[in-house]
Amino acid sequence: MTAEALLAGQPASRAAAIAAAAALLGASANPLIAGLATDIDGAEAAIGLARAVGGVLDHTAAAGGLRDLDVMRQAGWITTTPLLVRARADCILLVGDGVGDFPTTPPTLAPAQARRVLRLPGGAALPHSLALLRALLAGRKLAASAALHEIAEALRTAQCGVVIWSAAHTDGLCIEMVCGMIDDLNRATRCFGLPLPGPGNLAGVMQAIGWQCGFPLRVGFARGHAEHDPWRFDAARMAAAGEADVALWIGAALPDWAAKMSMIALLPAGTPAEGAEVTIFIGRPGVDHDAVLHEPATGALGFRRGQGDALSAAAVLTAITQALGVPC
Amino acid sequence: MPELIRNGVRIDDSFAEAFDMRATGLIITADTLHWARQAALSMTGFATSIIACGVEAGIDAECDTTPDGRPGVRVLLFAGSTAELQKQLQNRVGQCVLTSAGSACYAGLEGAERLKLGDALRYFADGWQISKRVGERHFWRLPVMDGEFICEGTTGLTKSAVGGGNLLLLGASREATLATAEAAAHAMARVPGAILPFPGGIVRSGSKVGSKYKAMIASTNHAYCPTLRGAVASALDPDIASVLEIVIDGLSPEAVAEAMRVGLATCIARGPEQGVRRIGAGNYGGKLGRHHFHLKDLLA
Amino acid sequence: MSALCLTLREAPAQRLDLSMLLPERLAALSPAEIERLPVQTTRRAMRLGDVFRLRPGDAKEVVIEGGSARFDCVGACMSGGVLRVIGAVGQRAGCEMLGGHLLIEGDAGPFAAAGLRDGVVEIAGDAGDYLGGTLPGERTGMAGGSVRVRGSAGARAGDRLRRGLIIVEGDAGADPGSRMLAGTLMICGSASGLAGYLMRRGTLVIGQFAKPGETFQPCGLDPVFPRLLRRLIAPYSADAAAMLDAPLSRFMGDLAGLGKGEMLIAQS
Amino acid sequence: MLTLLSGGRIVDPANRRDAIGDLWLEDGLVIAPPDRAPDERHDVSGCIVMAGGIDIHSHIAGTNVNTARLLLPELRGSAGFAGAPESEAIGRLYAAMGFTLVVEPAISPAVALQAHRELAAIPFIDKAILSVLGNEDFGLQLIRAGEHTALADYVARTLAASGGLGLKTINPGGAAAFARNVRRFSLDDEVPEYGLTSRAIMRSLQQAAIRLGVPHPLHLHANNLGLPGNVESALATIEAAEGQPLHLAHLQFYAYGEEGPRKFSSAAARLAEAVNAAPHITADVGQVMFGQTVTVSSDVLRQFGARNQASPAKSALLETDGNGGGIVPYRYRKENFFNAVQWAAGLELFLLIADPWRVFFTTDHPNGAPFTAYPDLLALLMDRDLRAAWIAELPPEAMAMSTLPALTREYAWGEIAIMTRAAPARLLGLADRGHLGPGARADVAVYRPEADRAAMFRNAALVFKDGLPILREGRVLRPHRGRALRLSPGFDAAIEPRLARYYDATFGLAHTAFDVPAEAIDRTRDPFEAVPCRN
Repeated sequence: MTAEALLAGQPASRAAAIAAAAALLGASANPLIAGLATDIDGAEAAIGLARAVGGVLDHTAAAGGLRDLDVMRQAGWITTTPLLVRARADCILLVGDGVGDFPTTPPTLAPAQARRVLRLPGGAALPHSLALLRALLAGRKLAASAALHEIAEALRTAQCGVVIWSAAHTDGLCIEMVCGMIDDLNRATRCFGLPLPGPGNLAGVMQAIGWQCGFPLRVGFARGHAEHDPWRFDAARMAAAGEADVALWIGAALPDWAAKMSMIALLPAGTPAEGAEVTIFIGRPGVDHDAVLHEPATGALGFRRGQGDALSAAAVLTAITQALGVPC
Repeated sequence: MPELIRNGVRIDDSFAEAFDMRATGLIITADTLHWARQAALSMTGFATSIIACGVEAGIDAECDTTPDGRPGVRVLLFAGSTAELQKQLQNRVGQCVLTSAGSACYAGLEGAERLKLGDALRYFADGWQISKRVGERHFWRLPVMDGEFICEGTTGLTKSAVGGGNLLLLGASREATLATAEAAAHAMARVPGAILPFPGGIVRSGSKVGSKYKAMIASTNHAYCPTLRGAVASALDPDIASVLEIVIDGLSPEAVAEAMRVGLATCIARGPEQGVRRIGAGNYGGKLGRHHFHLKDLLA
Repeated sequence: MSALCLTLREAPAQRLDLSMLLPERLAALSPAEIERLPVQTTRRAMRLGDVFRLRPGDAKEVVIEGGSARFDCVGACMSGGVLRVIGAVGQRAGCEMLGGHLLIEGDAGPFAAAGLRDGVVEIAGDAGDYLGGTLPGERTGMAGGSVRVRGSAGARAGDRLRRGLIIVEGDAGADPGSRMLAGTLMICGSASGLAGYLMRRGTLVIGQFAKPGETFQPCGLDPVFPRLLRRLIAPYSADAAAMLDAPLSRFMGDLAGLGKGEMLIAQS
Repeated sequence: MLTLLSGGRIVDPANRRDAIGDLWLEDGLVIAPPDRAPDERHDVSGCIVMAGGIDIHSHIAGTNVNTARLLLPELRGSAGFAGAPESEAIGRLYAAMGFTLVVEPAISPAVALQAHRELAAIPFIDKAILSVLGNEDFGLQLIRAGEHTALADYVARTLAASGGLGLKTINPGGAAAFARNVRRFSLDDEVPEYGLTSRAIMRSLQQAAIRLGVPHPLHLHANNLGLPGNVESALATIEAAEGQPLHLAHLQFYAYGEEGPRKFSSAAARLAEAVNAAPHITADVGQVMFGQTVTVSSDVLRQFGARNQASPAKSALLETDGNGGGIVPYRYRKENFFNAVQWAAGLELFLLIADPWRVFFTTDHPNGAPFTAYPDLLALLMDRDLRAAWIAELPPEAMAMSTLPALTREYAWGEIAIMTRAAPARLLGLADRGHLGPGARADVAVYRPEADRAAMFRNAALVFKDGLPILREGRVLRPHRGRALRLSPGFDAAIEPRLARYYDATFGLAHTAFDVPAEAIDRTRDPFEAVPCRN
């Protein structure tokens, strides 16, 4: 039987590991609670723990999420959900890399409607292609490839055009260009953006931090209230700069900066955890236990029944918070 | 009246009666001084008297330094009201400077109170105008057919300007009077902050207030007309054959006084034989204008 | 009376929030009160007196002797007086400043002069990303005042610049002048990436730049504007003024959007 | 535990009580005076004692509200942004004002799970959602086919699955029409492809709610919100209800005429007259107050049009099957003519709708103002001199477009208690709330009267939830977690396989993908409290 927890690499009881984690966090000057690849319960418990220990919250995929968010909150956007895309989109433009997984074919539209799927490949030319495409749609007389003209015409004539991108693979300026183009198109027709969510339940965690803290990621509580600072609370940057002394990590594997500080790792059972001072093995949300997660297929939170009743991140985080003597 | 005599020239114990005016200034630059002057001459043309021109304007000076480093001149404009000054400024810059090859137009007067310059003209660019602000200064760039017309957003307005300073030059001959007036006007034009709005700086049709015709608010100054000397109560001495006037507008009373001082000195220096016999000044008995420039105070 | 002076005792063990070190703010406090000001950003309490030795003086000028890349928000929201740092600073130096003069005699971190409203920011060393740029979540970047960087700038210098003047005497990182709304950004050295991407209005002057994107089109240049600009910016930077003496190419863009911005590239 | 609140003035219009007396609480309920000594005694003499307040229309949860939080970090500062507070602050600030139940009125069933998670994170108070239908393809297909029984089953199934306390429709058909590139949509305009008018959709949903015995009448966000001259829409909508129960949301936003030089005027007097004459109609006001806020609405057509007035100038619009949403920050300014007319129109509705049982106290938080403006608004309703002082600061040309300056009515304590307690409880079908008779839920607000009525309402002297004191003058006495109220309407299970086929064919999903099981909200206790339907 595998260990339920490790202390300095040696099998230990879960209770001992939780006590050790609480001791590390309680003594920390600037604890990080990062990775955050967890379900909504886990996210809420992590926020509670961060409040209790004055910690910093960051998600492993936050950079991409913030790229999308920055476009929304600095420029505004018009988006849609995967549901509308599957039900009604008659023209889909896939932008850049990381969008290949989006199901563009099933279910099929009504026979009267055809669905065109077009692509703008990623790479160095993408920003320029997007700019040219938007310029063409705005009626500028610029030299452009036949492919770009075809895309422009398809979007212009679509009843329900959708442009899909993955922020994890796309520059923020490109996303803003796409959203500006969508805004332009909506003067005369209908077109929407579909940002694909990042891994590790990023969208769900972002939502939970929103309602719990009033801010998106990244957030810190060291001064007694929530502060939002995407640069200062970037876990990898903090690790490189030696600003954090303890990290509680929730994810599939330890981050490459794990050696920079004392690590408390909440990992799926059997994951190598070399270098972590405290390791607690937990179940996979929605697989090994019930979980509420952001569902990429619906664009909304959904409830997933797990196959068993494995230990959840939320249970561990709540236990650590309780061990700290702070009411949760 | 007891006469003062300097270098043989009789100086009336009289005064020029002048009025408060609103004034503004511009710096016009171009690729060459010729083209800067061309724009300035156009915009200050037909600007002799506010009676019918709306504004009195003239070139104050050539500029040693200009905002864009090109040759330029400074133009001053005077009017009776801020609204009229704004209207004339906008029309004249719009029609005469904007249109002039290679021109640019900048504020030519400091001051907290401002008149619109580029702020009023920018719409000519039909949406293509470019606003450019650096430090405290703000410019508009208007695409035109030879490039860009650059125009500062605003220029200063002064409410302490003075209009209507004057000298009456009374000479023994038409030729000597004109030559002296030219010399005086030339010297006076160099005084900073003062302009002479009439043609060549000189006016021959001095006027009095009122007329026998109801519609006329001013009419010929018959007491100074040599061809009426027998028919009216003439102000002319027997040795006077011709009279010319120099009218001065200045940004301040001091500028007007300085111009008059320079004019007087020029005329006196020429003496009665080469120049004029007598120098007077026009006034309305002191009832209309609050600035009185007494000739005797302006003698060196 | 000499300037109020703060001398760094030793390199700080955590990032510090120095946003309270403003001339107008310190003038109202006694030396003891100044030393008690909290500066910590972690759970470890830290007061100004723990970090700096204070030499009282006229707080119209505040001098910080010794710098650190962990000094955050130096001169943030400052509205007057002089603040001089002899050394480096961290993020957000002079951000949202309203007036006064901030001198950094060292390097600055990201977001220096971000959201600047007015006043003067001078950085003797290099600046980080988003110089004069946009703070997270904000709609606009710098909206007035002037910034001069003697060294180089990081990525996205002048992002969403709305008004004011930024001069980088060295090189700029990726994508300078991105999303510019107006204002003037001058880079005496080289630039890379998507310069001027999504620019709406404003003037972006670059010393060396290979070629703008296709949505910037050569549009011709009237020689008068560079001559005017040269004289206007000469008091801020001789290097930037000299750049305008060179022949310039002018492009308008970003034609993907409004397209009323201009990029002037010095021909080498 | 037996608790006595002694010596307060008990204002309990539902039980026709307004007198100084004692109030006894035990096991979370109000009880008749017992023969026992209390375990805990609170001397509330000199205070006003009322049932806990109920807000029937306040956007406190859900993806749109959360987007507002994410959109506007710069407005938060250290005090937070009242337009989009975090969940904890919502519960605490509402409770501090003596409110103990708040209804989030616009949750699309597809995102109900998140809304309930957010509700669960709001402490102290009870909550509920209204489920939004009327723009989604499946429902429109049923209405087009005239399948009224199936529609009722669909509505019931949706209410049950999404945990709704009532049925809401938002610009019925408007979002579906906008999705098909229609830019203006009124009561008798047709949704392309469906051939359905907004009127037909509204009537069908209204009938479905009646058929199911949903206590709360259909909660309608009507067409043409915010547009000059839209009073005609509102009057026509009142007519369209044909004498059957209908609730009009944020009526102020429909009280606009086109009089005057700026073609914008208050038509609130006309609208109030129509409401007075239509006993089947209830309305909440959606009062505008001045200051920074953010508009959060699932009327995506209207929000698309409002984008150009955004301040700060940014917005987020989401389009989906159904209503979607639009988040547009906005600042109402005293010096702005239009905003001043809006402010006046709302107060006119409050003062001219005669029956406090049919007019409800809302700002449509945060659309007209954050709920934190309630104390100021209550003070305005109770004090004509205070209104006059505000009017004096507003543009006279705006006040000339309204009857407000001539109105002298002042709300009495009893009327306040009806409007904010008794009436909402009755409207929502909650027999144990909104009053202080024996058997009522022991949610109690105690206010200490002071000259500054706004200050009095902002921080109640003492607030009890489920019989326990939770806040004193805004300070938390003990943590408390409320529940979400939901209906459990019965329906014919035949709708299930039909929905399953539809979801599979249209979205490639199980139709249960959006259901909200209790264990998805809380695994330690039942997060819901069931409210019975009327039949």
